[in-house]
Amino acid sequence: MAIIERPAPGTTVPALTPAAPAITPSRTYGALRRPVATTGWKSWLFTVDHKKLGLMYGATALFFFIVGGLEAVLIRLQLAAPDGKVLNADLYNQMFTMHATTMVFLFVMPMAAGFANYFVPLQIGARDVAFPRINAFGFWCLLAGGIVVNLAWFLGGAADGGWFMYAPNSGPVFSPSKGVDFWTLGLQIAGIASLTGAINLIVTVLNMRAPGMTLMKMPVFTWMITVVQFLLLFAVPVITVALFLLTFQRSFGAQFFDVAAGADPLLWQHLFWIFGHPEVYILILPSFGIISEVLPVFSRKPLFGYPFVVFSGAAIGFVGWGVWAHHMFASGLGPVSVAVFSLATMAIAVPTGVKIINWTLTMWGGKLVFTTAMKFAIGLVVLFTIGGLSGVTHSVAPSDTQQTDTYYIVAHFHYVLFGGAIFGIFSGFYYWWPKMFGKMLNERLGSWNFWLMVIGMNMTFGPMHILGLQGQPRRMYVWTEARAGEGFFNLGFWNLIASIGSLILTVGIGLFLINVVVTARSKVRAPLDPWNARSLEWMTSNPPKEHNFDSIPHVHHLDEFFHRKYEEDPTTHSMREVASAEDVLAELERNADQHIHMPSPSYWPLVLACGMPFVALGVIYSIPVAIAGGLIMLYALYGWALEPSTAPESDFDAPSSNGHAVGASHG
Amino acid sequence: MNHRSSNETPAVGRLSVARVKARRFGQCALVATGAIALLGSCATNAPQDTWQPKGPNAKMIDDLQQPVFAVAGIIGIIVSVAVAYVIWRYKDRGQPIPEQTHGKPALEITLTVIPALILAVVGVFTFRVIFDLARTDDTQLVINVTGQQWWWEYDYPVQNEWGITQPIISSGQLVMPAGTKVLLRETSRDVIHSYWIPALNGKRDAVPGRIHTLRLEADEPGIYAGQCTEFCGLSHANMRMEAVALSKEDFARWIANQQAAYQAPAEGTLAKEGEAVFLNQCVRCHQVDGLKRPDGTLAIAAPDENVWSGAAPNLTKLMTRNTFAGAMFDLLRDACRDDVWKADSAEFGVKYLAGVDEACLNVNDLRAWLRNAPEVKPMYANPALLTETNGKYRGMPNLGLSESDIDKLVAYLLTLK
Amino acid sequence: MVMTATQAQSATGSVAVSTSPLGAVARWVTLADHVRIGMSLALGAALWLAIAAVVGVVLGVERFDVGASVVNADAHIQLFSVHQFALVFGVAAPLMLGIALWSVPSQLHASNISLPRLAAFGWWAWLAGSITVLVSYLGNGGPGGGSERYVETYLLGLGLVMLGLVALAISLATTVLTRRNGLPLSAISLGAFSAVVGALGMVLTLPVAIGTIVYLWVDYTNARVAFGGAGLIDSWLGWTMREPQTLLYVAPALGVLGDAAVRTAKSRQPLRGVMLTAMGIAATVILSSVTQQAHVFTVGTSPSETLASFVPYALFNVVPLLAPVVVILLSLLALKAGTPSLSGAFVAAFLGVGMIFTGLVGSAAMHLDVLDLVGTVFGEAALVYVVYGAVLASIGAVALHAGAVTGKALPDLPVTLLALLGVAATVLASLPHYIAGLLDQPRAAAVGYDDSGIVGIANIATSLGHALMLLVLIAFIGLFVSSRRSAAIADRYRVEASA
Amino acid sequence: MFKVGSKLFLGLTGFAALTLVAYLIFVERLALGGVALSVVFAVLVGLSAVIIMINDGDSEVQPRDVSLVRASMWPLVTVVGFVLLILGLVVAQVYFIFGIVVVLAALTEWLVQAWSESASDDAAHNESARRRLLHPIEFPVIATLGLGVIIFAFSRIMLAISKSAGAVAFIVLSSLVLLVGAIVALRPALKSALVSGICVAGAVGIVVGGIAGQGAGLRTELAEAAAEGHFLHRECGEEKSKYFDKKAMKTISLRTNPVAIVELRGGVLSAIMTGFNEPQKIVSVPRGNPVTFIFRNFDDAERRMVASLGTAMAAGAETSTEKEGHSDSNETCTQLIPQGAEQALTVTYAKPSIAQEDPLTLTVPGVTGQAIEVVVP
Repeated sequence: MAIIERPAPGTTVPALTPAAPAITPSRTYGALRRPVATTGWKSWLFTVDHKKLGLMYGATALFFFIVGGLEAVLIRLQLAAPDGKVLNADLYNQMFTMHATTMVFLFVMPMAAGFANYFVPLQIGARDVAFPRINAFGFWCLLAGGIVVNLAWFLGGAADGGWFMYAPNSGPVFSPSKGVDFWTLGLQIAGIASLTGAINLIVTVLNMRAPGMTLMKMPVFTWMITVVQFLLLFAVPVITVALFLLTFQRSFGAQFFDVAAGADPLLWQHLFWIFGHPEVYILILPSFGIISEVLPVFSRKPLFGYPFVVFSGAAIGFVGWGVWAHHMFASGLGPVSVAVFSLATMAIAVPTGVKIINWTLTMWGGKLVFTTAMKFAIGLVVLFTIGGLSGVTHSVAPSDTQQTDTYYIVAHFHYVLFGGAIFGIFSGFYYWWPKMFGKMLNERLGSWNFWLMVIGMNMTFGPMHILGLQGQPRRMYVWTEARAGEGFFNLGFWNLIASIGSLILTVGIGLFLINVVVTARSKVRAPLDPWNARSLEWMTSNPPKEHNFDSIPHVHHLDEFFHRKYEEDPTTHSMREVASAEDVLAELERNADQHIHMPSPSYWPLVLACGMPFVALGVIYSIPVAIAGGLIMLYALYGWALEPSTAPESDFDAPSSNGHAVGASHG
Repeated sequence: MNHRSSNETPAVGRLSVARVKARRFGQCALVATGAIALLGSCATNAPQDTWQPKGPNAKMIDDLQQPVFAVAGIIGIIVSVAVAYVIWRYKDRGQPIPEQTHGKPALEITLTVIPALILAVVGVFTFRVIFDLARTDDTQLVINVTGQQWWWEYDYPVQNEWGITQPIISSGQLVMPAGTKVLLRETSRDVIHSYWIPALNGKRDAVPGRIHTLRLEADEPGIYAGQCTEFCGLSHANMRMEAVALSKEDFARWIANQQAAYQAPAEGTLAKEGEAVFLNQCVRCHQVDGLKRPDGTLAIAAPDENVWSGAAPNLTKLMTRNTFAGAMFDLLRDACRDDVWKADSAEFGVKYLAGVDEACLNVNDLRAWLRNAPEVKPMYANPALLTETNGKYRGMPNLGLSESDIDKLVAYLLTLK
Repeated sequence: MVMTATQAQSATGSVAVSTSPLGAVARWVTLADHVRIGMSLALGAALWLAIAAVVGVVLGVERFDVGASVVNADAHIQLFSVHQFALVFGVAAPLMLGIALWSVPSQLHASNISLPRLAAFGWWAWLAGSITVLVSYLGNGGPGGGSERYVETYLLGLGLVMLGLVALAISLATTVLTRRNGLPLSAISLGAFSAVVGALGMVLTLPVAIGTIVYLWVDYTNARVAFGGAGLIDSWLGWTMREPQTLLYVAPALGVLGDAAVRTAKSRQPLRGVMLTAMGIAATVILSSVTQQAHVFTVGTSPSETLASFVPYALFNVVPLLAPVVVILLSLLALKAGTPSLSGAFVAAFLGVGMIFTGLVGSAAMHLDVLDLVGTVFGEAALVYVVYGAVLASIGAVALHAGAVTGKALPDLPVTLLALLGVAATVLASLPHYIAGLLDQPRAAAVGYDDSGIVGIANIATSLGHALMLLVLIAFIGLFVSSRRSAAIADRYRVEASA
Repeated sequence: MFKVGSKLFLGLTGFAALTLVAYLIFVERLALGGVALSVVFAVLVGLSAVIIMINDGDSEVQPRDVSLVRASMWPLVTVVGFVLLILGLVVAQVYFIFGIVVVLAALTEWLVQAWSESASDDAAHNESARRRLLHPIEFPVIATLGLGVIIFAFSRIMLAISKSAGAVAFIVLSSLVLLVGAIVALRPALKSALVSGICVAGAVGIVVGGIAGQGAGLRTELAEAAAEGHFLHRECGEEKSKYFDKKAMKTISLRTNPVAIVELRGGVLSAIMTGFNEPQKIVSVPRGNPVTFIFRNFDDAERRMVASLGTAMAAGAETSTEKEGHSDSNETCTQLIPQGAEQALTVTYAKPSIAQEDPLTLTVPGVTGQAIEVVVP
């Protein structure tokens, strides 16, 4: 990694007086000198700072959350009444495809990546991730991938084969619009983001923990993120291969899924679900991590059974690989496969159950403070339990052949992903907002936000259990009165309730956005330790300085920060406060490190990522464009590889006369 | 719960009162945990209800899923209550910061083992049902089922024991004898579809290039609704099917009628003119077995030249079916339809075998379909957009028939029974 | 601006200073300094001059006797064509550009030319192009060739030659315009000035020719539907190889004479501005030769008709004469004003410009309708006068600048003698054809005329002239090489050059 | 304001204008000459403006003496590119494309070199700037070219030598690579010149071998198979090629879920189908659908299965026969397979059985009286 030395703020370092030759570096390298802006758009565009990248991940994800949410609302409006006329068949198919794609690949995954990026280095006491430029590259890939996938809306229609994109329906004959091409290529690009991010975070966690922080003293959030990164590391290549094959089938006449040429369409399903099922845990585990941080803080108790939670997370990670075919119980795998995967699926319910038990027991005997973050965390525990239990009913394969591809499944995974993943993410928003922005989200609005979301979510997805059990299949652009059943409480009624619920949910999420705006305009600064928190990320300023910690703390406890603030009375075993958060921080600042090495910004991640959409568009429309994009990428790749590992002073014009501006911007 | 369902072998039988209650409880308990407290109004007799088995295969599934749902519901309630209790009990009322306990391994192991044991029990029963449902060695009747966008084709291979001496081909409605172990050999001509008659069995995907089997058996004569459940493109929502169970005698009658020779309409009738229109327009794709051209040669449809899947529904005995266009529309008008659907099992066979006559014909939908098929059912039939399929349709194109042609065609189609 | 040792070394023009043969090759293929480029061009031109002279000899012999033929009669048209190409694009243009590039920096006190790599590109392009053209002739190409593929090769090779010349001319013009070290344009040496005039003329006219070549090539690759084929190449591109366009190529010769006169007379150049203006006007007028028309003066039936015929004739044939006339007269004036001590350089330059003048006069005469010379061998003679005159002037230029450029001066007497011999060769190679032209011997043909009497003798005389020119060339190269080996350092020229 | 040079150029411009006017009046309008003179006039106007603007070049500050131009091979390479262009225009397009690539590459290198050399006054620094800009292009391009040549040459070697020799060559070569790698790894102090020398020698060896291989041509069986068209999997008549791999099953996935498994056992042909408890003599297959039969030969002779596609097939589209079958005949077949082997055959029947004059059958040549009837409803 390119590392330049920058003076720490507060320390007096003599002004940089390089005995430089009479060179004007900006002339030397022209546009190729390294970027150094610390403010303005350039400081974001070329940054390699994990916190800035984390925020950019978050902002991007939030944008796509809104996009995906609007798609969902359109779907519900179409299905509110029989023979809906809001969307036509084609548009509806695009809508549900893109809703799932957006929510999975462009909201939950990047949002988790955002949290991970921001908080994993902080939680392990590191100053940045292991590969800052790769980190930046990952973000730009995600953005490029998201743009490519959604570009199809404007260029002849989005992908319309469902997010599972089963072959051969996704082939060129059955999906003749370009939407699927944009989808496959966009997701391949976004997949690069996941893969690079995974490698980066794994190396960061394994190598860059603060002294004293053994693996079993690592915060659970970091643990869960680590498990997720391993899942990503193995899952993403699988889907990438599948997408690659599909791209070749569509754009270059390959026959991987062409039955007449001897192919088996089930190959796609296996590839997709070998990725797809671990993907479920990729989506949910970060939220498990978040509430495993939130629940102890607001229960004023450590996480109950920390090793159990950690190992159950790891166990989920392992067993998650052996259950993919439970998505294919109806595909005709043969009884032996079905039986094996049925059992494996039941097995994975056990570690999941362990987590719920531990969260409940964490709260048991605690001193519960019902902040919005805590409300969302408790909401997750309950709602995810429902989703998990309906999941167990699916593990019974014969039963699954009745309920799969009905609304019962839709209800199940929305309880898991909305009630689980999204509630965890919202819990994270409210919990970490003061850390990220130095301002607290409004708790009053937060409460409204929570309750509207809980009500809306249950109204939307609760009735879907009934719809599914009563035999309404999913992915239908219309449902017909003829099969809705009799009586007042027929499927029409429940469809209407679900649609109304989706609107309530929309209002709830809208309140969050309003809350963000209100908070941003408020002038009130958050206190240093608003929640009486327990882990390392709170042992720095709000928001953290560019170099995170003035001095790297030595870790002795799982909840290091808490134990620096509180001591146990040896006789009564009660906790008493011995230091305030400000005291702890001041202590760190007193021992500030003299020389802090921070990575230099770089153009190459952005340039490299920018080449990819051109390759994608080129594959779709014209190969020369792809070649041009490839050349851009090749150039960026080598430019990156050949970029001096240590940015020499001559590489950029000093940002200010005394060279202090870089380090002092956050001071 | 477990013990009760495990004692019952999956067999044909009427629902006992106790089992009805158990099922209601399981279903509603789950819904209750979904925060919807409308306990009494869950079941509304939807035609595709997955909880109302009408045959032994579906019943096997049902017997398995009821206890599972019940257990799941109970656990859900326990967790919810526990959380509610914790919220109420340990709310911050100014109590001191509690002791920083890190867990009780014994408790946790116990709480891990209990669900594991429950699941192990469930697993044993699941195993048995999986293998029972996969049996193919006790088949009494084989029917080939082929899915395509967006309708199902049924063909009955030659099986002399059922009087099938020449292949029968049909679509829209699967006609089968009640109380008989029927095995579907499913495949597909284009994309993956999924065959699902909830009252008779779970679903099974129809995958191109593969032959998948699905056991069906209906206890009683009747019509059982189903729907394609694997997303199969534009008109997936409109790809429905109906399984018609007839008594064995009625089924034999049906077989005989299906194999009966083609009866050309009488000269000079409107239907005869309709036959000419059919020969002119429809026979390019739709086969009517025995139909002859004016020159005396057999009219052989060549859908492979016009339709991507290479097949269009065979219309030989169209009016013996109650539906058309992939079961999207009924051939019977509403009153007549209800008459058939709601007939009790004893009368059902007679009513069904009566077929469709002019009085009962759902003329509006049929005419709309003939007028412009892609308008009433979304299909890939826009000639400008067919480059990927070498100009071949997926679905039926707009034929641009005149109203008088449609009159003639309807008259002709009414003779196909 | 302090030069470090590294920089000084890199100024010598090679990455690694190596004495191995491989190093020499590496230095040569990566050349980027004016001395090497100029000398390469001059040597290349010398090779082409040898070819031209040999062809001239063959043609003279061939035309001695209409009936007999020493070479295949089918190749005649090719031979005439290759002779013309060799004289113009093989010799005149690259020779003058090369000599100018070689000498101009020293006249401007600049260390190198501008855009040296462009000049290097020009040299390589000219070399590759002229070889391509030669190959095309060998493969029955050329403007009248029978092999379509080689005709295309000829066109494209010619285009590459012109591209190279344009590149060289751009480099030369830019050097003079931007590297004057504070000298105003009016104060630079006449050599430099004439070089920029000629270079600008080429920059402005040759692209037109390149465009025409593209046009013709398209015609050729499309079954000749656009212009109708082979015979027309000459009529579309011929102007680039005839007077007065050739005066643009040889314009630097005029400056050589001016500079040589000043140095010989050890005086200031009188009426310098007049000379500059005359060169400029002449060049500007010549630029219009892209009209591709021979402007023949015909006395019309009415005065206005006569005037309409005369004005373009005068513009394109008479006005260009201004330049050599003014230069010659003012050079003589300078001699008169100063204290001359005749040098070889002056003699060669003076005689060379005289020959050019003779050629131009011949060209002007040819376009008088009354003389009825268009289409006769008269035109060939005019071209030989101009080109050989340029060769003589180049000898003068080398003699004049050798001291400043290489530090080794050429001995005066041999140069003078060679100049005189050169004049003899030139006159012998061309004057007989003036006469034969007046006697109606047709141009570019070895048949169709009466070879009895003076015409036959005239033709064989031209053979002698070309042969003699070949000798002069060899002798001068020998002289130049031997002078480089001598130890004498031309201090005198150094001092004067920097004065 | 106006110095001599400016005056001169202004005068020239004026004269050019006059010439143009005179030409237009006296010679002809709208001719090429008029256009040319207009261009001359315009260019002179531009040049005059430049001369006036730069104050006749008589400025106080001299332009920096950039005579320190380093040697460059790019002008020559550019010209080579142009020659290739000419060659391409005259001879073959491939040279033209290559020429364009060479010209563009050379111009790029040239431009960047020129830019970098004037970037600063420190030559070393300039060189590093150039490297930073161009190495990202040069390295991959050169590496790709180099690897491409090596791979191509190696493939020529492998195609030329016999199968067993190919294996030996592969083993020897990989052992050598391993050996050299091991030596380098064990002796890190090895001179880099030596290592690169070994690599270059190896590369040159492969290239030379490749050239030799190209000269030698394909090895016998490949040449035979190519001549017999076996790369197209054509074999339905009586021909028996020893160059064919008879045990190939095309793909694994074909084994799963065939419509029927056709067995030849003891001279009896029977179809085994899921759902039917007894072997069948009639197979019902859907129309217009690619269906797969698997043929298993338990006979001790080499056998093949032939599927007759019916008369209506002959007029049908060729897409309806399996790709490896003869599209111009109305039957398709498996390869001849030995005892115990099995082969898949994928067939599409476009027309129903009733459209056929003769029954659609699956038969085995040489086994009389045995046929499976295929019914297409």
